[in-house]
Amino acid sequence: MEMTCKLIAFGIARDILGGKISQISLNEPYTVQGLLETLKSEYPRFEDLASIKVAVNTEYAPMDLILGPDDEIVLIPPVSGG
Amino acid sequence: MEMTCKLIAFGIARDILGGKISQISLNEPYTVQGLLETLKSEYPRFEDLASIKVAVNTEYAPMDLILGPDDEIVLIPPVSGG
Amino acid sequence: MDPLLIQSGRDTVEIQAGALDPAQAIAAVTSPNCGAIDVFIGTVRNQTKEKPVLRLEFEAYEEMALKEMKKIIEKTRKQWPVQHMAMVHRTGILGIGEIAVIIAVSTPHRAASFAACQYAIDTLKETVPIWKKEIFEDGEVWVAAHP
Amino acid sequence: MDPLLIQSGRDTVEIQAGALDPAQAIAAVTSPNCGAIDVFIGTVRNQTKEKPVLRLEFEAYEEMALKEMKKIIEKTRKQWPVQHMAMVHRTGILGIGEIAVIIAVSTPHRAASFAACQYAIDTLKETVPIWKKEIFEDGEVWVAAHP
Repeated sequence: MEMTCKLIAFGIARDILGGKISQISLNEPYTVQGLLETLKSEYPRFEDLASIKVAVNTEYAPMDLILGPDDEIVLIPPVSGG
Repeated sequence: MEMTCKLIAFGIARDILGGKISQISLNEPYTVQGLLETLKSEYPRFEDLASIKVAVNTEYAPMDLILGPDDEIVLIPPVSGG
Repeated sequence: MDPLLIQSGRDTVEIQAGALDPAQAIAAVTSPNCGAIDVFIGTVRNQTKEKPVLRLEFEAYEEMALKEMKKIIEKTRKQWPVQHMAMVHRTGILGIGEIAVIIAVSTPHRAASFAACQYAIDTLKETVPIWKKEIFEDGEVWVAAHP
Repeated sequence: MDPLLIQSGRDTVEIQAGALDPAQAIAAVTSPNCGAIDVFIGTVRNQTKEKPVLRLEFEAYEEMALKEMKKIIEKTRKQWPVQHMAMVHRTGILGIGEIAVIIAVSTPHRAASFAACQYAIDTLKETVPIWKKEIFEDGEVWVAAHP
């Protein structure tokens, strides 16, 4: 079964997706890893980044975390504050 | 021959000498080391200090420096700025 | 010294679009219990790898960035006897010489203030979700995005 | 980086009886060539070895102290690529929480700013002829005078 997620993106991830908020359809088991694989196949420019992480509900998420439909899912490209 | 020097003292050295400016009579060869030995024998409290240095004309002076009558001679007890 | 001895610690964590004021950060960490304050100020440089920079643009995932900054303060307090700590970051468009970040730390003695402050800025640059875009005459680049 | 690359360095070296202002020291070292400023602020602590301190009194052999402070800046510049550097020390009677010393250093990148600033304060405490007296309720002590 497919699940549609809302994705929030910052920095270069926003540029790659063409906007701060976008939708993506995931297949089971809806893991963070699955999300990243889907993203990279649909938007190959993610492959070029030094890293790409996912935050779920404002915390860095491990690759095996299962995403739910109400989670706040945010793409975190390499940070560069300071 | 004796030479009379003007001594300037700061911090605890001023307290030991009883004033910022004092006079001391030195015997030849008028070295910094000779000055310190004379001082310590006349004012034994200098023996108790963690260190005592001498500045001559605003520079730390080596022990073998020969003092002249016009030098600005300053006693430098352990510094504690900052 | 046991860092846990410091009971009355005060943390200041902010992300703001307006100009940052070092005097305010210093006032926030000044303490009668401390002999030392170290303050790190990150400013906008006019060049990167010898290429002239016109300005920077910072954006933050604010809710998470504030949480990550608080985590850094917690981790810093576990390693050094920090009394008060302030960590403020600016967002938006910054001109050359403007302040992007301030970290201020007060400690009883000076060695810890340097170590704690340096740890905090090093960690901020690794973990806090804030992004910096450099604007050049002929284009722009998200810093650190590519290897 | 070769520290000698920095040609336009500006040094601020002062000893004064009036209150010290960190904002002024920071302004003195801010530079468009630099991404980092580290500022050390030494403040008067309310205790020493757990004994309450009422106030401090600083005195300086001013002419020599200024010379020694300039030497520290020269030695710092030989080791790190310092752009601008400010070193100001207060004299007279200081109450708890007041600022006794400020050292501010600007460098292109941050690691050097911490190292240079820490070296400068460590060296100041060893070589600059300034003396501090701690005033307690029941007496007073010249700090570090005795082993």
